[in-house]
Amino acid sequence: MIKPYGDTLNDGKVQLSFTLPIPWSEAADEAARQLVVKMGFADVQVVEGRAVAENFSFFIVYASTPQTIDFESLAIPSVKTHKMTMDEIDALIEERVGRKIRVAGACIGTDAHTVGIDAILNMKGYQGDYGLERYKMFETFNRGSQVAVEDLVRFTKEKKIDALLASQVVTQKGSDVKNFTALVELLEAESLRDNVILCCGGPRMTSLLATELGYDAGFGRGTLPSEVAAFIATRMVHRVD
Amino acid sequence: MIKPYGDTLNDGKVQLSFTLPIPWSEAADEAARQLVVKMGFADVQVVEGRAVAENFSFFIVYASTPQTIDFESLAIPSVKTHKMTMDEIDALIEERVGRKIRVAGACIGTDAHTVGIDAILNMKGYQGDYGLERYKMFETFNRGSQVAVEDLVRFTKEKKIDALLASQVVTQKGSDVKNFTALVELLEAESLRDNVILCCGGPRMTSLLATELGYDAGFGRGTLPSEVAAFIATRMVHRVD
Amino acid sequence: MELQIDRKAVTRCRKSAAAIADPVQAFIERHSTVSVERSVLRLLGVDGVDADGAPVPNAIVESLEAGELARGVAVTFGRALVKTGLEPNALGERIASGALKLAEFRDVPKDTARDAVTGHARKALERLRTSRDERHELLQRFPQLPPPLLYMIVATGNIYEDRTAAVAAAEAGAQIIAVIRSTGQSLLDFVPYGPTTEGFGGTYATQANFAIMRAALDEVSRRLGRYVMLTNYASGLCMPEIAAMAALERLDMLLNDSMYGILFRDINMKRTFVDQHFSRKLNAASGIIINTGEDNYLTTADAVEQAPAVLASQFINEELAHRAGMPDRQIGLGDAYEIDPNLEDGFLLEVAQAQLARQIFPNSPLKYMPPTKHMTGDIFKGHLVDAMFNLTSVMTGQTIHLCGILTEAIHTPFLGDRALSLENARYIMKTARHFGEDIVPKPGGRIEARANDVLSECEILLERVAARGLMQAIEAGTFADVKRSPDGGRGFEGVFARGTDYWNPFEEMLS
Amino acid sequence: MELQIDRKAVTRCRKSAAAIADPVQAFIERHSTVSVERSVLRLLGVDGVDADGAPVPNAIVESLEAGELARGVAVTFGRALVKTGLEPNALGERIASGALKLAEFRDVPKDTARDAVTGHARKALERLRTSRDERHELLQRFPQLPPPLLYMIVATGNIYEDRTAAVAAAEAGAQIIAVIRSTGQSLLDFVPYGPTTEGFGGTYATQANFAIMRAALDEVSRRLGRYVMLTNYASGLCMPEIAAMAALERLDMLLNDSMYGILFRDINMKRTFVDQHFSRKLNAASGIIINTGEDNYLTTADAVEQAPAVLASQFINEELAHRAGMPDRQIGLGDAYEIDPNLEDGFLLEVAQAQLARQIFPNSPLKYMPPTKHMTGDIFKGHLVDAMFNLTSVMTGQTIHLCGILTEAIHTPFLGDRALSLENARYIMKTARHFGEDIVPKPGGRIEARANDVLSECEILLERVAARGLMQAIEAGTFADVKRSPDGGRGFEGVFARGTDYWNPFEEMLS
Ligand code: B12
Ligand code: B12
Ligand SMILES: Cc1ncc(COP(=O)(O)O)c(C=O)c1O
Ligand SMILES: Cc1ncc(COP(=O)(O)O)c(C=O)c1O
Repeated sequence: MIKPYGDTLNDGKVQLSFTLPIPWSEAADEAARQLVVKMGFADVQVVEGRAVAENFSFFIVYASTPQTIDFESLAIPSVKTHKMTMDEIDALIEERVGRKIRVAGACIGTDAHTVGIDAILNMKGYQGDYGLERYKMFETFNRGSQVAVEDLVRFTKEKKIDALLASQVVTQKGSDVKNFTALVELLEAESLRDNVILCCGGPRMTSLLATELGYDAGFGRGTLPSEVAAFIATRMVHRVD
Repeated sequence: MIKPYGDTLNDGKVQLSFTLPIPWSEAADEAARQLVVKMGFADVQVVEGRAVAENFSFFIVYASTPQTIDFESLAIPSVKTHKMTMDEIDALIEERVGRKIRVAGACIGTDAHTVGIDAILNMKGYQGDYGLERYKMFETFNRGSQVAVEDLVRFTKEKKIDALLASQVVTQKGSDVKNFTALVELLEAESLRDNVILCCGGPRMTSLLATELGYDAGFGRGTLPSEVAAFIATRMVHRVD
Repeated sequence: MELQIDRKAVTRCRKSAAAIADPVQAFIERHSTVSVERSVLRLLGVDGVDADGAPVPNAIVESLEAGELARGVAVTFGRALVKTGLEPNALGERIASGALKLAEFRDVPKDTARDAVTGHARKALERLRTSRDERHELLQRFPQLPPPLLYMIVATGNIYEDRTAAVAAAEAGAQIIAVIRSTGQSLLDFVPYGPTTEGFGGTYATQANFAIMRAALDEVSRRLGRYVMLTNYASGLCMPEIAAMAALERLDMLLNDSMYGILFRDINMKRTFVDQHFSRKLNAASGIIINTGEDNYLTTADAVEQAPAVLASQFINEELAHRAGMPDRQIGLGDAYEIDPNLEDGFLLEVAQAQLARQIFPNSPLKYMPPTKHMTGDIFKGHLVDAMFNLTSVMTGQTIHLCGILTEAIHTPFLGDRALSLENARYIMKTARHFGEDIVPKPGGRIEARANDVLSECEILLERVAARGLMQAIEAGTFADVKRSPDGGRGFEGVFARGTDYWNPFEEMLS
Repeated sequence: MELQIDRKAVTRCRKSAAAIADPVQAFIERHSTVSVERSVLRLLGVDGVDADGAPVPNAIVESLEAGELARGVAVTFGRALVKTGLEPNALGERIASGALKLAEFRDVPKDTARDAVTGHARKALERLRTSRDERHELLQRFPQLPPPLLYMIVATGNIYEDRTAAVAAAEAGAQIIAVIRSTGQSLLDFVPYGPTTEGFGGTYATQANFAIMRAALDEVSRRLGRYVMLTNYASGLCMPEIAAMAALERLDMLLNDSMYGILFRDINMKRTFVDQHFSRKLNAASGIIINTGEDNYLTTADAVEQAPAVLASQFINEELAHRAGMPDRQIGLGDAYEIDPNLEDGFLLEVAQAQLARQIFPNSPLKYMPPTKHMTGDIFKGHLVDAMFNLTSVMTGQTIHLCGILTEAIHTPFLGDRALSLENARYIMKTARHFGEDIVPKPGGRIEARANDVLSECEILLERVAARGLMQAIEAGTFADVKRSPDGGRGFEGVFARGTDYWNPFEEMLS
């Protein structure tokens, strides 16, 4: 069982900051303190409180949380367990799948942030790690931005896509979850879900969330193309076997 | 009832950061997320997670708190309600008390941080606001740093002090509360408590905490000398009446 | 701070920019667009939406036959004004509802129609000028703090929440408020109508929203004793219409670029060139400062490599703005602090680029954009990168300073984030207020060398573009690695050749 | 970066510093202190505590009669060595336990005693030199990153928690680890013994604690492939003893100032002058870099006003260190970034002051302290002030860089706070790595003018002190507004005049 660590094991120290919609006063500081006490923290110190506008005050607080987490027994799916190089991945596909894997990617819904999915797909890659286009054993289709879920599913069917990559960068008001869900549902409705390895990604994505949404894997901030490639290749080998 | 304000009334948005004593991994991010969920937050986003040492990871999180606080009905004692100038305060004392008020101040215990209490007492004052020594109607005794509680109480008795000011800047391991408590208890034991207006101060002090500790008033960060002077003068007038 | 730069190269760049502009300008003068015509109607006083929610100006322009459109909407509309005796707005509504058809009034003589329109056009220009004078007067009464002017964005999607956020930002020190538009509005071929409360990643630019925000900022300006400016976007398919609306509602600045829509929104280049020209004529008249979009080169590709393209675009934007009658003081050229924070000496490169622009365009108010691309969830690090941006800005005397926000990579800004951002800018700009004045870059040092490299690469780039022609150069992917064909992209169908009897009262009056 | 400063004024300042040092040095040579004598014993190998927990060196020195003390402890102790045939440590224990009395051995001839002591003293110096060579070799094998060397404090009060924190800080990029001492240790007239786990606002400086930390840092140095330095405080009543212990345990630096204890801890000035001299002789021999404490002038009074006093103190510290045989490369002169962040152009003043020191003391490793006084609970603002400090440091080529911590006003640093602090320093120092090299302060500009003002005020101050005498000047409150009398303050009773036959083997060997 672990707790946040300030300067001593298990002291539970956490830093918080927030704005309250009230003018600043000494009483506002106290309100901030009591609010953090209500959140369940102990030893609450409002170290900064000040007006940031006539009717808004900003606070910085240090406090101790009594909560703990059992890190050892957390079962967290990870898709990045073993590192593989481009050559290893190509070799694996060549040997075990025996043909190119067909991958399609797109930034779905109204989202136009293609830099992330491009980082995974484009030749150039990301942080010195080549993109899927560079691999001998992937045939990639980058569908670009603002792709409607319907169009992507149609494309998947037409081109007999093996692995489908959907990206969402805008997360405001849960738009990412909405679009990802729409994609899975449509794939299911078209009985295509089991035909594809389905991956999603974006700066707020986690493997756990992806699984919950019905995806095979999810990739978050800092993902390298080779991690995605390794996942697809390994899954594909499983399928073939 | 109010809640933290991110960009919409009552969205409850709070920023947190903390360190966990585990090496960084995707699973560590998830542990951080679950821990914040356990703290009672909703919509938890671990926006940053990284190794800061081999066995320690640092996290930045945004989340929504469901907690609210009833600001209107919070009864918070404030000692700074009405602003008065030096001349007004001197005039008030002259008229209503009719003699100089005798004030003693010290940084108690082993604490040697005198800048704060000096700011209140010294001629020069703080941020353009003159210190108590500059007032016609205060006679001040600055006892300096690392003053033992016993010495301060003895001095209070000897010099017939009207108002006693104790400062604590070091707060590590609750040393401030310990020293402040020792002072009140000794004053009570010596039956001097009711003879003095008893004030405490320091960067972490709040009026509420001071009241809980048995002080007449407590002054926190950014206190101006005139605020303390006004409080002492007003209290003294009450006593005399 | 003063760099020794190759002044002759600057002159040669300006020559190339003029050579680039010539054929574009010739094209512009022979064409108009549906959006230009809609702006003419809007300026005359036509507003409102029809039963389907389509704006009246759209309905009217769409009701014109192709042949008629080539003459411009003004005369045709003028005929109806004469015949019906209605005010433009009332007339517009009738046309939109189908109660009247423009074709009915063909027999009114052209000159009578022109006179009728000219009367209303004069009134419109009067309103523009009043609005400009009012701004001038307010700036006298409530002087702004000296530049860099702190520019802050609001982006809740709901104009009323935006108002709260904008007022709070002004109280916290912001001097310019930008209401970020709802995503995709630049691709709409009409301007939404009325106050709006549901935008996505931003709030629709509508005339009503402009008015709501302007009123709130006027109130806070009075209260704070300093004029708080308002800005929005005259970009996309409705560029000139938004310029018209902004002029009427006394916005102070507008995002307005001669090539942004082409490169970054796949809007047809002919449409864009014609639209930017008319919108800038309006901006010139209304005293609105334009902000160009060079920052986009830096956010979408490597910032170190793109520096010459940024400078080239600044030269082109300047030249095209001059041709629309804009004085330097209204040409806010764009730049951004987007070099990878982990690059050794990246700060020196940023200083070089910012100072270079300052010296080449000494009378233009430069618009300096904050780091965005390399911001991450690490708000503490992000705050520092913003600080170095703030330092560069005050050192090199930038004018319009978009405040960087520590949560850039996380969410559209919270109210508290804006306050921290403004605090950052104020602190750095005060503690280092005269630092730029107090230092000289070492002759031949890294900063000076970088500035001259960027300048000479820009010169080569502009020469190449001048030789090819701008449209052909864009087609060949010279800018931002993006290729666009002259007749491709959105909105091409709305471009038309002017007939010999084409008439646009505002163009005439503003020449 | 290079300021045009009045080089002749610098020469005159050094002359004044020499004139100031002369009478002080004469005094030093005629006196010794109990702490000096205890360090002699410690170096000879005496360690441990008696039944009451008092350190053996204290017990021995206290057992000497006044007359005997005037000769120095060495000969007396040597007599007992000869007679008992014991090793110094065993002998010390017997004396402390009362089993043996020094008075018993008066009949051993002086020369025999001296010879016995000299043998052990040679071994001690051998150990110092081995330790110095070992450092040298480790620095070759595991080279440090280039300066500014990132210096990080740990301060939990528990040496084992400190160790965790120190290792984590090293992994996060720290190059020097300072273990902050428990509050008040400087006023103890003995050095606590053994590993300690209960300090207050810091951890006791004990030889065992030094060893524990050194071992942990050696391990991490090997792992990271770069040598991580260790530092502590040779200040207060046990200055020379700590220098001895530090030398034995291969610390790399020590806080060690010629006047700090007098002004800021009310330690007797005579005691301090004598102690600092012997401690610095040891430091010189063991290759330890001293860090002086000029930052204290800035934290306790107005930083803008105190700049000349800081410079004056640097000159005095330099001169006195030279007289103890220290080469420039071991004299880490102090300075700090403590100007009010809300002062306009405060950054320019800081740059001026830091660069001035850099040019006046080109071969000394400057120690640059972060903002502390003006740090508040606003960690976001504090992080920015630290960034400007980091920038100043890398621009002006400071050597020992104490990393500022965003939670300075809140608590002794958390592990995560240190990581953010190091990240701040690394980011700024990389993005602006060669900025200082690439700029020239404008001749006669604000920065240069400030530097010359500080220099000329310092010159006046030093002249005044030289005229009066340093002790008299301190008595008159010339430094830090603090008045101290020559025979007042703590530890005066431990100062004594040397007899004609005074002998200190180390002094002799280190001359
Ligand atoms: C560049 C940028 C833009 C560019 C986009 C250009 C382009 N062609 O992509 C432009 C200027 C056009 C733009 C526009 C807008 N943007 Co924008 N933009 C950014 C910015 C600065 C950087 C994003 C980026 O490129 N990151 C770098 C890439 C490499 O990282 P990544 O996307 O996380 O991808 C990695 C992983 O997540 C993963 N990954 C991502 N997808 C996938 C998919 C799969 C299958 C896999 C396996 C992996 C994977 O792999 C990648 C490599 O590691 C961010 C702020 C920031 N610093 O993050 C704002 C940001 C994303 N934008 C934002 C907004 C609101 C907008 C606008 C709505 C603003 C407006 N009103 O105009 C518009 C919306 C346009 C639209 N319709 O989507 C917000 C989103 C807020 C939110 N959380 O919802 C942000 C966070 C800025 C902010 N604070 O307001 N933007
Ligand atoms: C200057 C300073 C010192 C100086 C003090 C010089 C002096 N003569 O005071 C020196 C260098 C000696 C010092 C030493 C130490 N310090 Co110190 N120091 C600071 C520092 C940088 C500034 C404090 C200050 O002067 N603030 C300015 C004054 C004006 O503010 P203030 O004290 O809050 O006072 C205002 C109000 O609180 C109020 N007030 C205060 N008292 C009273 C009393 C009354 C009656 C009233 C009405 C009002 C009032 O009015 C004042 C004006 O508004 C702080 C960090 C920081 N930035 O806060 C650390 C800090 C306080 N120090 C700290 C520590 C740990 C130490 C040492 C233990 C370190 C060590 N191991 O050596 C020693 C301890 C010495 C001791 N025995 O106390 C910690 C305390 C941690 C904690 N929360 O417990 C801090 C926070 C730094 C840190 N992050 O580690 N320190
Ligand atoms: C000139 C210009 N117009 C408009 C925008 C806004 O984007 P959109 O086209 O989505 O309105 C930008 C964004 O950077 C811009 O630079
Ligand atoms: C030279 C020197 N010694 C020691 C200290 C530490 O303080 P103390 O005297 O409490 O050990 C400092 C603190 O700044 C210092 O500068």
